[in-house]
Amino acid sequence: MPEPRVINYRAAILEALFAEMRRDPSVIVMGEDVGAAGGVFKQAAGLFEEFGADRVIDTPISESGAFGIAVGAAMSGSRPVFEVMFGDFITLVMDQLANQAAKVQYMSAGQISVPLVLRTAVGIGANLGPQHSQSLHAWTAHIPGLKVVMPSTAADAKGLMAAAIRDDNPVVYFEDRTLYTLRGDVPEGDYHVPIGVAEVRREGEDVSIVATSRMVHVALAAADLLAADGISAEVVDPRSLVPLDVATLVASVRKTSRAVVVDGGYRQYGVTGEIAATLAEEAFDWLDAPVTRIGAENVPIPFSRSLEPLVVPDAPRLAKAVAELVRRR
Amino acid sequence: MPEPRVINYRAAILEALFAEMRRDPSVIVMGEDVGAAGGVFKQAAGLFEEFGADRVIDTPISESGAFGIAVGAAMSGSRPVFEVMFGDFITLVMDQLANQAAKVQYMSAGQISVPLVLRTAVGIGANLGPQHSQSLHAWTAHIPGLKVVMPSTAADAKGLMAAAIRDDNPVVYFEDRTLYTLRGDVPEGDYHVPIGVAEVRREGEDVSIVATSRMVHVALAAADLLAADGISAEVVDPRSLVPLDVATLVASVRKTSRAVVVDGGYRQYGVTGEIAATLAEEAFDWLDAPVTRIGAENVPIPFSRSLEPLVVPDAPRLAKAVAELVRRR
Amino acid sequence: MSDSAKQKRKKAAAAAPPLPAAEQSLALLRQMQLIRAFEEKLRSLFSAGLVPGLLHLCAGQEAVAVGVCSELGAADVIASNHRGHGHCLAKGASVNRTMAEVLGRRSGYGLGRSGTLHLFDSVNGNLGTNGIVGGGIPLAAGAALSAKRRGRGEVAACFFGDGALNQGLMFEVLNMAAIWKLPAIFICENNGYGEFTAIEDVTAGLNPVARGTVFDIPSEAVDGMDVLAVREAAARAVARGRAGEGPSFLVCTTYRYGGHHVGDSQSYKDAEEVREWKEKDPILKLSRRLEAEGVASAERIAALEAEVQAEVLAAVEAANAEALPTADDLGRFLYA
Amino acid sequence: MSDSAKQKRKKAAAAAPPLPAAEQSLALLRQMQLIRAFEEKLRSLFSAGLVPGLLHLCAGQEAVAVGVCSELGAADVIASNHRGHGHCLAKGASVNRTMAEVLGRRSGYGLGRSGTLHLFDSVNGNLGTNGIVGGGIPLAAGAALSAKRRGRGEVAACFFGDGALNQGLMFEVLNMAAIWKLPAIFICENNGYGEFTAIEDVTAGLNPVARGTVFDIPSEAVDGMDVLAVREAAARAVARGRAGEGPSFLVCTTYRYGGHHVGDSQSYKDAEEVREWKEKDPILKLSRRLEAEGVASAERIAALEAEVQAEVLAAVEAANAEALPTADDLGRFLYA
Ligand SMILES: Cc1ncc(C[n+]2csc(CCOP(=O)(O)OP(=O)(O)O)c2C)c(N)n1
Ligand SMILES: Cc1ncc(C[n+]2csc(CCOP(=O)(O)OP(=O)(O)O)c2C)c(N)n1
Ligand SMILES: [Mg+2]
Ligand SMILES: [Mg+2]
Repeated sequence: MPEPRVINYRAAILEALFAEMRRDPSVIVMGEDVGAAGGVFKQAAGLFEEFGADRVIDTPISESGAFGIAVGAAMSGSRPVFEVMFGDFITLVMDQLANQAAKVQYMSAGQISVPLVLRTAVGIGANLGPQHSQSLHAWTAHIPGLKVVMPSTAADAKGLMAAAIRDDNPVVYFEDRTLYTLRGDVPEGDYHVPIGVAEVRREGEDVSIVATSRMVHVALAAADLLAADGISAEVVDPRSLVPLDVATLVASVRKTSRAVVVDGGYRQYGVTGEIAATLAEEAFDWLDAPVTRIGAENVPIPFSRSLEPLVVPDAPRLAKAVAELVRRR
Repeated sequence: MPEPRVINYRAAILEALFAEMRRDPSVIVMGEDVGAAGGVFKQAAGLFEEFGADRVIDTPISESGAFGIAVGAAMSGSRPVFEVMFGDFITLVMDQLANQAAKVQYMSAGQISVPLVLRTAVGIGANLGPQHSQSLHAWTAHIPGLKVVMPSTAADAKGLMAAAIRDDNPVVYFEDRTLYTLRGDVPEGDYHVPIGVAEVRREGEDVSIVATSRMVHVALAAADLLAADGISAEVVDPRSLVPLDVATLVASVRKTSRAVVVDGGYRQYGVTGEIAATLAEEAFDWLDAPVTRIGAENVPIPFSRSLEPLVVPDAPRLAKAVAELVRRR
Repeated sequence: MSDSAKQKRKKAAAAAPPLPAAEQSLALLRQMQLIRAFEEKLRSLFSAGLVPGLLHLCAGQEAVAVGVCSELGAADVIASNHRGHGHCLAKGASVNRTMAEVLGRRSGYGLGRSGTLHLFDSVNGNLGTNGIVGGGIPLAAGAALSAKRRGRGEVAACFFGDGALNQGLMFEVLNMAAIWKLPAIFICENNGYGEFTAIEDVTAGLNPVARGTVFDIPSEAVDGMDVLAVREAAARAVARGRAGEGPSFLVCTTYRYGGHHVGDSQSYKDAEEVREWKEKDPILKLSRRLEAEGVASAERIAALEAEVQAEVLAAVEAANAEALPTADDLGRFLYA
Repeated sequence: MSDSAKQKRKKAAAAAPPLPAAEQSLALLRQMQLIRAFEEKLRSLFSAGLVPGLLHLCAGQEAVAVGVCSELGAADVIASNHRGHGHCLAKGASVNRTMAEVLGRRSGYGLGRSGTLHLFDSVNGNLGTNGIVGGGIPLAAGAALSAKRRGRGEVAACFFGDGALNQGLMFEVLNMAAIWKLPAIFICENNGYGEFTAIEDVTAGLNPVARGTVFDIPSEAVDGMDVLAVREAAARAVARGRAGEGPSFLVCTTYRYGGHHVGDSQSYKDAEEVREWKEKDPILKLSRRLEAEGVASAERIAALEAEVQAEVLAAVEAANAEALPTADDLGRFLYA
């Protein structure tokens, strides 16, 4: 494996994009303001300068048509990385994603693949309000034929983007804006993280915290607090929702006998349900307490500075919930 | 309560529509071919003749715009019942549904309500293939601010439609085409079923089968098979997914100590996850076996006569799965 | 359909284009005959309960598919819609594999799992029929984007009905095709109805052609009942695409003789209207010209007809001899 | 912006419309001054870190909101977009409650939970600013449908940017408004840019007005820097709507002086372009005419300006005195 070195999450994504675009001329980037502007969060900075308007394509504000074109391009020899500016706006591309992209490989019985990446930025914390803060990854995870990844670290941001681009299936890549400046060891050069492999971020004995994307960091901080309290928490990051690495998750829970699942999407009918139900089923005979779940509160995300921080768990609240579970009789 | 009498599920829905449109002139119906044609499944038959083009509005094939207009109409004094012809096509209205309709009441802090019904027909079994068979109710159940109902009987079809129309919130009403000809006792006159109240369809002692919509009938048939085998199954129909009547479901499982959740949507990250996780958590100390889940297979629904029947459980397969659970050591 | 709408639709007819060389002319005729025979056979199989699902037939509209595809090469791409057997066959699909798929047999293009609404044929550059009205439009534009990047002069065409003229998706894609000068050809098959609704009841603006010109896309009204007129218009569009001049938009006036799907009794049409359109039948029209201009005798034409009938029958027999997909096939090809 | 695009945009200016009566003229001026003052105050509060989230200001565009809303009554409805403070205030919103909402205070229109992107004001018929480009367009059309059914001659207007011209949603809604003859007024505020992208880079067709005429909707180009020109065009559109003659489409050429949001440095514009547009400032233009035609002295105008400044300051003070929403508010009003 190439040498690690410290860069941030956003730069890590970009590193993968540059590398894959250099490697494979069929890779193109499409999205609003991804061209000369370099993306509204600078998440596409420099691509236009190196690869030009032919491969880094500014689209009109026509999400469904533009993404549909990306799907058609993927069906005909291109490998588009299509950006939906805010995760909330994937509502606009769901037909092209769920009814076309996800099903073509199956419906054509393998004649036609759809090698594309749909990247979209989510993230609670910038006071952007109900239509610019929610994360609808649960919708995409529900649709057979898609893969869904949620990198939590800079290294994974790079490795999963590279893997997503090389994958011959449509991959939905949820990146968290609040992690853009998170720094971490990222291997240089060709580096990819296999899709469908979870990672134990911290080993522990008393309880497993299964946490996605940014919630991994909340969980790690909570584990620190819990350690001070004499509770040893294991933190497991699924990294991809589809395929889900059930074996790693279940092994952790069978070891600790307790589990909390924490995710940044709405709790109701969200991904915590699937994961908790799976753990409760597969680890039934090992569990000493019910699998509990924490997601975003079931309300539109308020823009308000006083309320937004209450919507998803922070480390103290998560630690408290975990501690209660561990002490449950 | 008014006198029951036997009519079918489709007629029951229509009875509610006629009654509510007569009662309240602000109720309008919109959709493709719902006018003179009476709906492609005759699910709107006669409305146009009685209420005219002013209240029964044929839309162009412009789902997102037309549904958006329905949302605007609901915000300004009308009560639209909007039809999306196939449940698969709700992909096209998700922005208007999830980002607008669901959030207006909250965002406006109660100034503006969105009293509308989105009705859509789903149903596996007519060999209509991957884009005309899936049921995406899990997506709608994930969004705070929506209510979601899934009537399984003719009486509920009427009562929940009436309740949905009178409700001041956006209600998504999933009707199953394969139940249209199902007959049952339906109270005449003004009849409504409260949204958010589950119904125990059959009492039993050994296991609870929580089943939605058409799966209720599969579960009842499975319960018959199981009874012959000496297993007493309780069948609980949530009737609405949001709000979910957790108390009734949990009470059943605490009584039987075993549960199977069965639903017609894709299993992965679908509604069975939420329900099973909730039961496993709330009935943890009562459970003698893991809560198991059955949904549609995680593939695009094949049109083929040989495969379509394998996609969702039938009574024998469900009975087998339940029996295995009951006999689990 | 209203009288004024009828008038408008009649005007679409223009001066007759010259016949191409004999071999080519006969090929056009045979292709239309084949599509007609293929679908008429399906109609009777459907009535006998032998076709799963719903069946949307294009009888009356064959000239559009054949006229356009006769100008496309193997490396060019099409995307189709729910009424797509004609498009698939005209683009070169195997009669046997298409029939097998519609009948749900394992030897079909989709392993017998997909059916009429999802006929994909990558070898012949077909991105599929589609169950979503308008769904194929961006797919073709995307293929045009790939083609443009390859720079070999390939084009991509898509077929859609007048109903898709009201999908926002269509407008979005036309706009992008125009600004990016994609080698895409947008072909609206205006048969006057979307399901049971007449186009003028749901479509504003006198002339659908304007939906292309608003984006400065060269757009024209075409007599969709005349394979030669379609072919000429397609040739212009293909030439523009190959030359890097961008997209074209063709509105072909045509008619479906049958209901929206087999089983639709068409109570929303009057019988007279159907009869009138049948007089303009594209197969009849070309046959008459071939005879009149001495290119083919009535016997030659009848022989062609017999040939395609036999081909279709053989396809049905071959399909019937094949297995249905089995439980093992349920999960195959979900992922690449 | 390219030179030819600049030329095109300059031509929009037409002969000056007559001044309305003094009181009315001053009201128009004051309303524009108020919006400008409201937003300039917000700009400085934002720089001081006192405004949560993102802030999209309309400085330069005030004439459109004010010109249109001056022709609307209390029972008429609007729907707005992300750049909507002007629309809200022009439609009669309370300065205090609007300010409070943008600053996230409990006394705001949305309990301080919604912010600038979601300003609803049912009393004044405002269906909200909107975070989704194009999102408000069908909402207004829906309100027009309700209005049509009520039959009291009410109309509904929506404001959207040139960026929304490429949303399929817009086309779908225009088509339906036309076929249903809805009393809807579609107002495109064409300020030349969508975020950092110039309109001509993403928008095919020379003239956005054609996007209305393609549906046979009476459509016109309007000088959006002249409140009187906007007012006249709006009056015609409102009259059509009230008379049951259906929708109108107005493309108002205008300009935002600032970046897409506060903090955007506008590197994609040249300074000269901004300077040129500022010379056409709608507030300055009306002020000059009022002076030139002897309707108001420079002192009177300065006094009005002082008045609105005071009103805005008072609103900020009032907002600052209010509480933020509390945990108890998190779940309120989720359902009716
Ligand atoms: C998005 C979507 N909406 C509705 C339907 C149902 N539907 C199938 S075909 C059709 C009519 C299409 O009319 P047109 O485009 O004119 O094609 P034609 O059937 O006339 O060939 C409709 C409404 C669909 N398949 N997809
Ligand atoms: C559906 C959607 N896509 C993208 C965005 C991000 N976005 C916000 S404003 C904007 C530009 C809008 O441009 P325009 O309509 O011209 O309005 P202006 O900002 O110029 O007033 C974009 C792309 C969004 N909010 N919604
Ligand atoms: Mg048609
Ligand atoms: Mg703009």
